[in-house]
Amino acid sequence: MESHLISNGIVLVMLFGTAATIWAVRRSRLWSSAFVSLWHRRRLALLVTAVYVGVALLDSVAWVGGDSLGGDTVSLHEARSVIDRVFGGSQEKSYSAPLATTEFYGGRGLRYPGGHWLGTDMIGRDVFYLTLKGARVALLIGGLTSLIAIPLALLFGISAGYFGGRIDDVVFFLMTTLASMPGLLLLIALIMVMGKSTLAVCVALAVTGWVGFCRVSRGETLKLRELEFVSAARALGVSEFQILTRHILPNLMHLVIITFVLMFSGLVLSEAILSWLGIGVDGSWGQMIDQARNELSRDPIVWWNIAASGAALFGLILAVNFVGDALRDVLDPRTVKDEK
Amino acid sequence: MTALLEVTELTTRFPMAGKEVPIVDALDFEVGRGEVLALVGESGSGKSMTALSLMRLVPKPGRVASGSVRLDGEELLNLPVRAMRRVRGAGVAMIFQEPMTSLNPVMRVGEQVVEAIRLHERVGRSAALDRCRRLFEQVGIPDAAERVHAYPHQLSGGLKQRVMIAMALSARPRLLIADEPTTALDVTVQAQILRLLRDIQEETDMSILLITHDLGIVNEIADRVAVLYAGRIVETAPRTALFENPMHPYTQGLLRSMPALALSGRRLPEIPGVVPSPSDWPTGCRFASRCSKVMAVCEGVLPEFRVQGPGHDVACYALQEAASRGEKKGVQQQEGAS
Amino acid sequence: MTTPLLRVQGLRTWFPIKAGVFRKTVGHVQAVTDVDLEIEAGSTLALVGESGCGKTTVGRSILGLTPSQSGRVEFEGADLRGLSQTAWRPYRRDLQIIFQDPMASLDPRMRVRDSVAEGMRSFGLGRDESERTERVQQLFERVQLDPDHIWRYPHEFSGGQRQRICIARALAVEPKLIVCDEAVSALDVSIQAQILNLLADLQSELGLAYLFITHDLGVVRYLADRVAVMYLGQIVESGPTASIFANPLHPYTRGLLKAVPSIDPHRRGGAPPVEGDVPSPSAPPSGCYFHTRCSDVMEQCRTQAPAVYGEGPQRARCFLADPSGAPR
Amino acid sequence: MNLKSIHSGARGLGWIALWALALLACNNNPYPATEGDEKVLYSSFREAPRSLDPAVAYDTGAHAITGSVYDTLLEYHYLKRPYELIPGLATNLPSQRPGDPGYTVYRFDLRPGMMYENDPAFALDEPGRTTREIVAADVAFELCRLADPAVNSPVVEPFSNIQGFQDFGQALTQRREDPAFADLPVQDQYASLGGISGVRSVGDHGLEVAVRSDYPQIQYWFAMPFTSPVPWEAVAFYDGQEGRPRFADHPVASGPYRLDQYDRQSRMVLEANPNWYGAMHPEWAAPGAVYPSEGAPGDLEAGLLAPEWVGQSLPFIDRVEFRREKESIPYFNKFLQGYYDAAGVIKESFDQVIDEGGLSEEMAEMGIRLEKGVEPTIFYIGFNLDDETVGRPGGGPARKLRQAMSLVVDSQEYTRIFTNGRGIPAQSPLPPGLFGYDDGYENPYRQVDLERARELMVEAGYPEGIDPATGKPLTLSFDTYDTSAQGMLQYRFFTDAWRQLGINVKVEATNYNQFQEKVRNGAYQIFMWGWVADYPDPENFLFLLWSDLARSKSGGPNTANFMDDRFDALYLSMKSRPNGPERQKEIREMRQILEVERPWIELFHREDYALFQGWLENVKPFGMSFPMTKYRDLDPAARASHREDWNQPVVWPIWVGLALVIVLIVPGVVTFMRERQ
Amino acid sequence: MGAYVIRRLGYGAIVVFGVLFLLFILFFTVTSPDDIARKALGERVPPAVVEQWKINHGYDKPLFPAPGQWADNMLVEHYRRMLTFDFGRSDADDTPILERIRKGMGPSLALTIPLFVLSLLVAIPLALLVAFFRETYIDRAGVILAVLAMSVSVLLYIIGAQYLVGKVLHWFPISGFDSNPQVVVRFLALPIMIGVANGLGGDIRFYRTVFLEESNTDYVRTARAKGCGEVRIMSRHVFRNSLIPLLTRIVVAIPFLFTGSLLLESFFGIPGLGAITVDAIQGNDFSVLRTMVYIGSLLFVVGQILTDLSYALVDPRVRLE
Repeated sequence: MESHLISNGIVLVMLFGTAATIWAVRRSRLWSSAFVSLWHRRRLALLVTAVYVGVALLDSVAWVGGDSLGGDTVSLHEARSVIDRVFGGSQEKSYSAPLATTEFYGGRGLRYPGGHWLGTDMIGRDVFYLTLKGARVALLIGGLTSLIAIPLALLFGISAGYFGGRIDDVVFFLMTTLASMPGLLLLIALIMVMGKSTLAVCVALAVTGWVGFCRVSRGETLKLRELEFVSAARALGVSEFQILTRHILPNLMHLVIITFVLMFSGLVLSEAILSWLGIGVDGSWGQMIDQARNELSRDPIVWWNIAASGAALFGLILAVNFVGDALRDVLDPRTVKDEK
Repeated sequence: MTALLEVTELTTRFPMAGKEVPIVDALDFEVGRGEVLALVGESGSGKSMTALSLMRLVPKPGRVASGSVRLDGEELLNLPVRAMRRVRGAGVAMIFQEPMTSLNPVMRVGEQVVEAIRLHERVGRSAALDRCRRLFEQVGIPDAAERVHAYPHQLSGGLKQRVMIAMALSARPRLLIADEPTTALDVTVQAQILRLLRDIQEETDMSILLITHDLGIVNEIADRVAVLYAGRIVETAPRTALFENPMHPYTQGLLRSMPALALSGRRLPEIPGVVPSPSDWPTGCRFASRCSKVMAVCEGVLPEFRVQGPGHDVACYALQEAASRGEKKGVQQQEGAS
Repeated sequence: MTTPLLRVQGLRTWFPIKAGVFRKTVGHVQAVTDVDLEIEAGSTLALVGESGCGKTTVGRSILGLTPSQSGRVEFEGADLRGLSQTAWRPYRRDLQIIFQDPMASLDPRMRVRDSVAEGMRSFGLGRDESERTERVQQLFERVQLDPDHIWRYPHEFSGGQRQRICIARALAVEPKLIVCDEAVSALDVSIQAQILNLLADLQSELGLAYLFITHDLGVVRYLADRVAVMYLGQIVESGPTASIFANPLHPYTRGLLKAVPSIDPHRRGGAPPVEGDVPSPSAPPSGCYFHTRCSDVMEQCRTQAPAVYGEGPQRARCFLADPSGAPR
Repeated sequence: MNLKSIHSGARGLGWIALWALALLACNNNPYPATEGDEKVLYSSFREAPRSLDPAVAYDTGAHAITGSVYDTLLEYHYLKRPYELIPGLATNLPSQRPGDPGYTVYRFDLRPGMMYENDPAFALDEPGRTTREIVAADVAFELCRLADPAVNSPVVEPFSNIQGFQDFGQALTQRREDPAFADLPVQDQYASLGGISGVRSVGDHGLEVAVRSDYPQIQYWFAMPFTSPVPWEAVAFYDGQEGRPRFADHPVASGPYRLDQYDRQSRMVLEANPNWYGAMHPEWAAPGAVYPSEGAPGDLEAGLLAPEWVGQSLPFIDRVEFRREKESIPYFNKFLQGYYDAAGVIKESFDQVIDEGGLSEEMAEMGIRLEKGVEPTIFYIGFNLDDETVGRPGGGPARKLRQAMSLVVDSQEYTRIFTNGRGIPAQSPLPPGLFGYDDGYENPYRQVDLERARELMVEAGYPEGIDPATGKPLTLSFDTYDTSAQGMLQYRFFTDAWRQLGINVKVEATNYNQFQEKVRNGAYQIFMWGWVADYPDPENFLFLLWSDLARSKSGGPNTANFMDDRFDALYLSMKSRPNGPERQKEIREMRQILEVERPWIELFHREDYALFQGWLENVKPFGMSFPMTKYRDLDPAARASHREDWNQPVVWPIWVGLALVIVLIVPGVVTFMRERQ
Repeated sequence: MGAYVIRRLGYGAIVVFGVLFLLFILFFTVTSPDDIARKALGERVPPAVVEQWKINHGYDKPLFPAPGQWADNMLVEHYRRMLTFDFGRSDADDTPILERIRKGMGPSLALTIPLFVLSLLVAIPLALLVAFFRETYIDRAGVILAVLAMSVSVLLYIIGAQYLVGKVLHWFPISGFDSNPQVVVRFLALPIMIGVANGLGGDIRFYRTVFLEESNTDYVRTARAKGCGEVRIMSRHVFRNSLIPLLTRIVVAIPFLFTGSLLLESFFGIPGLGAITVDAIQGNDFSVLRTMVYIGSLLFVVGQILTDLSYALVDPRVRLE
C-alpha cells in the first residue's frame, strides 16, 4: 500500500480517536473537569500544542496530483501533503536571508524575492516550509515511540505488579538489565544494528524508554493491588482479568497521560542528539539544528536556520512541558483529594 | 486575674471553590491558668485549624483573617516572626495526633528534644541531653538513658507520643495544645497517655488545650469543654455540667449517639444528615439542617451566646425561646440534673 | 446440633520473614494463630482487639483474600480454606466484606453505580444493565442514599455516604454473612450511629450474619451477640457479649474494658489498667503471650502456654479460667 | 552534624572561590606556557592516524607524521613545478639498465654514514646500542614487508610490478602454514626465503630493484614513505607485548623529525631529530637537507628564495605540535586567534576570508596569506555498470539515461554552494597540472542542457521520466554511508536535479557495513566518490576505470565496474609510454570513450585554499600529501605579539550579568519579607 | 548487612550477565564479523588477511556453544573476556582498548567531577531557595525559568555558548584540552558551565519538588511548633530528609563520572571516554562501543548498590536486610 494512504488512514483514525476521546471525556465528569481545569491553567500552552498538532496533521494528509513544483517533474506523481502544496515549491539556489530579495552570498536575484519569511537554507529550500515539516517528524517520533513504549510498559508493569512471583522476577530482571545499560549508548547500538530509519529510531527509543514507565506502573500496581476496592472486587467474584482492566488500568490512566506528555518532550530532545550523531530522523528539527550548527560560524552569520528550528523545537517542548506540569497537578489523585 | 489564653473573634479563612471560606469562624474562648479546656468537635469542625491558628502555623494558602489571641495579655497575632518563634515551644507547646509522622524520622529522638531545649535556652549540648533524659523519665519512658539515642521508628506509638510530650515540656510552656493526642493509639496505651497528661498537668500546673472528638477522653481529663460545630463554638460548659446537662441540641445528639451509652438491641439515637461543607455553610445556625428543634429563626442569623448556668454558655435559639417563656423550664431542668 | 453458618477451626495465617543471602525464611510474623470461631446465621460476632492483633487478617483469611497456612474455614459445612479463586467463586455471593477506609474501598475512577453493580454482573444477577441500574437505585434507597446520585464518583460523597455505598455493594449479591472490617471506625460519632443503625436494620430484615471486626468496645456492646477478644494473633476470650462485659475472665479483657474512657462525669479512670506496649507478633513472648503485661502473672504463665478453658459459652485462654483449679 | 554541615558549606564556598579565581585568571590561550626561543609550529589533526607503520599508512593524516619522520630515497623538489624528483637518502636519482626480459633494473646508492634516531630497539642488535647506520638492506626489508600479506599493505598492487614480489608473498604464506616457521621472527622468515628476487642490496649502500618495464611510475613510489628504510630491530622490538607499543604506534626512523609524544586522542608532537643526516652532516649540503636555491617562476618575487634561507641547513622549525581538532569551526577560530599557524579556508568562513577570489581586507590586515592550488583530485558520481537499469545490461537506452542524468548535474552550481566555488568543474577524470589534461576540452555531456536531457530520456524509453514498466517515475537509488546532515544536503542537490527529468532518485543512507555489503553484492546503482592522486601521472587516475580492477571482478577500486576492451587496450599501452604526443593521443581517445559511455558524472577537481599566518615563512602549497615542514620557518616574536592583540577578553558582560541577578533577586526577597510580617 | 551486600552483589552479577548477553546478541549475531573486519581493513584486502584479522580479534569462532564445543565459541569467549576486563583491541585502529580507557578516564574525570560537584552546589541551594520562597513570585519565576531552561536542546546550549563565550568574548579557548594543570581549567571552564546550565532546570525542579514534599510533612510542623526558624527547618529537617530521594538521583550518577560526557567532550575536544565513545560510534568501532556499554552497565550496577547502601547512611529506618 502507498505510504501516503497509510498516513491518511492514520490521520483519519486519529481524528476519530480524538472525537471518541472528546466524547468520552465529556461523558466522564472526572476527566472533563480535569480538562477544564487544565484549560484554565494552561490555555496558551494547549493552544500552541494544538497548532503543532494541526500542522503535523495537515502535513500528513497527502494526495497525488496537482501542478508540478518548480520544474520538479517527479512531484507530479508523488503524494504531497497540504503543507507541501501551500508552502513547498518555492525553491531557490542557495542561502537567502528572511524576506530578502537577493541571495545571501553573491547577491544574485531570487526566484521569489521577499517570499521567504524565514529565509532559505544552503540548497535554497524555504526554511519556514522545512520548519513546518519538522512538526510532523517531531510528533511522529514522540507519538510512535510512546505508542510502542507505553503499552509495552503497561503490559509488563501491570502483570509484574499484580501477579508478582515469578512474573515479577522476570520483568524486574529485564527492567534492571535494560536500565543498567547506558541509555544513549544502547539507543545508538540498536540503531546502528537495525539500520537507520524512522521506525528503527522509534523502536530503539521505545526499547530504551519503556523501562522507566514500566517501573512506575509496576510500583503503582503494587500499591493499587493492596487497596481495598481491589479486595472488594475480588470478594465480589470479579475475575482477575476484569480487575486488571476495570480497576487497575483506569487507575493508571492518569499516569499514562502524564508519562506520555513528559516522555514526549524527552524523546524529541533525544532525537536532536541522535541527529547530531548522524542517526536521527530525516527532516527533524534536530537535523536542521545539526545542519545549521556550522552556519553560526559563517561570517556573515547565517542565523535564521538554527533560529527557526531551535525556536520550533523550543516552542513545542516548552508548551508540552507546561501542559505536562499542569496535567500532573490536575490528574494527581493526591491533589484531587485535596480539592475535595 | 485574667485567663492565660484569651481568644476573641478568631477567624481563619481558606480559599475554596473560588472564595475565601472561614474554616474557623469568630471563635471566642479562654483557657485559665492551670485549666484543661477541651475543644470537642467532629472532623471538619475546624478544631485542629483553631490550634494551628493559635500557633500561627496555618498552612498556606490559608490565613488567620481576624481576631485576637492573647497569651498572658500579649497579643500573638501581630508579634514579629522572631518573637513568635520564641512563643512557640516556650509559651505554647503542641503535640499532634500522629506520633509516627510528627517526629523527624532521620534524627535521634534525644537530638530532637535537645534541639527544642536549646532553641529556647542557652545550655550546652550535654546539659541539654541530661535534661532530655530527665524529661524522658518524667514522661515515663523506660530505659530513658538509652532511648535518647533511639530513632523514632525504633519506638512504639505510645513511646513516640511520650517523646512528643517530653519535647513539648522541654521549654516549660505555659500552655500545651494537645491535638487529638491519643487518636492513633490503642485503648490501653491511650489510657496510659491520658493518665500521663493529667499527672503532668497537676505537677507543673500548666494549662492544656485538648482537642479531641472523643467525649470519653474529654471526661477523663478536661475541666471545661467547648463544643465546636462547623467552625463555631455552640456550647461551653464545665465538664460535669456538660455531661449531665447538655443544652445545645448538637451536644445532646452527640452524647446520645454514643454506642457505649446505648442499650444493646435498641436503635441508637442518631443525628440525621451530614456536616455541611465549609464552602456552603448556611448564614444562620449551622446545625439548623440537622436539628430536631429547628425553628424559622434558626435559618436567618447565627444565634448569640447566652449564659445558661455557671460557666455554661450556649448559642441556640431554642434555649433562648425556652428561657423567654419562663423560668419554670429552667427549674425543671435543674431538678432533672440533680 | 445444627451447623453454624460459619465455623473457623484452628485457622493459622503466618507471614514468613526472609533474610540472609538466599532469602531463607528465618521466622514468621504470627498474625493469626489457631483461631476458632463460630457464627450462627443471623447473628453478630464481634472480633475485638488492639491494632496489630491479627483481627483484620482473620477476616481476610476467612474470605480467602489472604492465604492461610492451616485450619478449616467451614461455610455451611463446606471447607473453603485453600480453595482456588475459581473454586471460591460460588461462595463469594454468600460472603461479603466491608472495609474500614471508605476512601480506599471504592474505585475512585469508577462511577458508584458501576462499583455497586460489579458483583451483580459477575454473578449474572439481573437480566441486563438497565435492570441492574434499577436494582442499584433500589439498593441506594435501602441504604438511605439518593437514588439519583448513582452516576456520581466516590469523591463526590462524604465518608458516611461512601460507607453506605459499600454496604449497598455488599448487599447487591445478597450475601448471608458480611465481614465488617472496622466498618465504622473512621466515621464521626454522629455518622457512626447512622451506619450502626443501618447495619442493625439490615440484619433484622435480611437475616444477615456479621463478623464485626473492631477495636471499639462501645460498638461491640451495642451490636454484637457474641464477642471474641484477640491478643497477638490468638483469641484469648470468647463468649456472649453480656457475660463478657459483666464478668471478663481474662486479665486482658478486663484491662481492655477498664481502659475505655467512660463518659460518666462522676467516674474518671484511675491508674492505667494495662502497662506497657504490645510485643511484636514476629517474636511473641514464651508461655502466655500476655504475661509481659499481665497484672495477675504467675510463674507458670512465663513458660507454659495456657489452653482454652471454661465451660459453657464463655471461655478464656488463661490459667485463671481453668476450673480444675490452677495453682495460685 | 551542625558543625559538619558548616564545614561542608565552607568547603563548598571554597570550591566556588577556587573556581571564581580560576575563571578570573583565565584567558583563551590553549597552550600552557610560552615556547621561549624554540620555534614551534602549531598544527592540528582531526582523527588520529590508524597506523604509523610506513608500509601501511596511506592517508593524509598519517602522512603528516610518517612524511616527516621517515625519510625516503627520493623526494620532490620543494619549489619546482611541475613536480620534480630529487635525491633524498640516495645520492642520486636511480640509474636504469635493462634486466631480465621485460624488466628494468633501477639502482639506488645510499649515502654512507647516515644514522637512525636513538631508540632502545637497537639494543636487540647489540646490547647498549641506541642507533645504527642506515643500510640498503633496510630498504629491502621494508619492500619484503610490503609483500608480506600479514602486514596488509594497501599498495601491494603497484609494487607487484617488482620482479618476484608476488611470488615472495605467496611463498611466505605457504611456508607459514608450518608453525615452526610461523613462530620465527619476521626478519628471519624473510631471510630464509632469500627476500624478493627482484630486490638486491649491493654492499651496504647499493640497492637494485628490477621492475616491469611498463611501469616507470615506480620511481614515484620511492618518494613515498612506503619505501623508507625500516630497521628490523624496530619491527621485532615493538610488537605490542609486555607493555611495549606496537610498531604502528612507535616509528623508529631517520627523518628530519622524530615523534616525541603520541597521544591518539589529543596530541602528537614532533621534534627535530639530532641524528638526521642533514643535522649531523651539514657539510654534505645534500639536496634534501638544504633549502633550494632555485624554484619555479614567481617564487623569487614571492620571497621564497630570500638569501636568509637559500642554502641553509634544514629544518628551521624545532618542534611541531599537533592538537586534535575534531570540529573545523573551533579549529578555524583558533587559527583566527593566532593559535594555529596554518589553516584551510573552511566554507563557513569563506565569505569572511575571501573577497572576489583574493584575501578579504580584514584578513589581509591581520597579515594572513592565502595560497591557492588545484589538487590532483577528482570527485565524481559513478554508476554501477553491472546494474540492469543504469548499466551495461541496459544497453543503449541505459547509456542514454546516463547521458541524460549527466546533462543536468551542474558542477558550477555545486561547487558554488558546497565548496564556495573552490574547485574546477571536471570535464574528464584528469585534473589540471597532470600530463594529458586539456584546458580547452569541454565535455558535451557535462554542460547543463535540460532540453537535450529530456530528449535523451524519451530516446532511452522514459518519456517524462515515466518508467513504462510501472507507469510511475523511474526510481533509482543513490547509495552512501554518509548520514551526516551536510551529506544529505549534497545528495539532495543531485536528486533535485534529476527530479527535473522525472527520475526519482532515492538516497539510501545506511551505515558503513550495510553500504559495503551492498557494494560487495553489487546491489547499488549510483554512488559518489573521490580520488586523490598518489603521484602526478595520468595512469594514477585512468586505472580507476580499468576492467582488471573492476569491483565485481577483482574487488578493485573500479567501483563503476566499467569494462571496455578498447579502453583497456589504450590504458595498457598508455601506461608504459613516456609523456609525449603518442601518449596524449591515447589519453584523448580514452576520454572520448568515457565521454559517451558516461560511467561517471565527473564533478570537480578540488581547489585548495590555504591560509597562513604572517609569521609562518617559506610557504608554498604542495598539493599532494607530503609534509614539507622542514622547509618552513616562523617568527615566534611576531606570533606572540599578535596573539596578545587578538585575544583581549571582553569582560563587561560579567558585570551586566551580576547586575541582572541582583535586580532580579532583591525585589523577590523584599516581597517575601513583607509577606512574612 | 553483610548478607544484604552479598545478595545485592549477586543480583548485580546476574544483571551484568544479562547485559552481556544482550550485548552479544546486538554486536555478534546481528552484525557479522566479516563486516567489521572489512570495515577495519578496507575493501581491497585478500580474504587471508581478513581471516587473520578475525583470529587476532577473536571473531573467528563459532557463535554459540555446540556439542563438543562448549568452551571454544564466541559466546563463552565474549563472557570470558568481558568478565576478565580483557577488552582486546579496537576494531578500527587496533589499539588496546583498556589502555585507551585508562587514558581517557583522566580527562573525563577532570570534566565530570567539577561538573558534578558544581551542579550540586548550584542546584541544591537554588532549589532550597526556591522552596524557601514557596508561593512567592521567586518560586513561580524559578519554576518557569526551570521549565524554560529544560526546553532548550543541549545542542543549542553548546553551540550558543561556544559562539558567544569562545568566539565573541574571548573568555576561554573554544575547545581543546591539555592536562597541564596550568591550563586545564581554561579548557574545562566553558564545558562545565554549559553542563551545569543544561542540567540546572531539571535539577532545580526535581529538588524543589522533593524539598516542598518534605516541608509539608508533620515533623516540619512539629519543628515549627517548637520554635524552629525557617532557615533551620530547611537546612536541618527538610534537607536531611530530602537526602533520601536525592540520593537516588545523585549516587547513581557518581559511577558515570568515569564515562564522561558524550556531547561535551566531543564538542570541546576533550579526549575523555565520552569522546572515545563518540569516535567509536562515528567510526563504527564495535569493540569499543561494546566495551563502553559494558563498562557503563557495570558502573550503573555499582551505582545502584552504592545507592542502596547509602540509604542506610542517611535513613536510619533502612536496615539492609
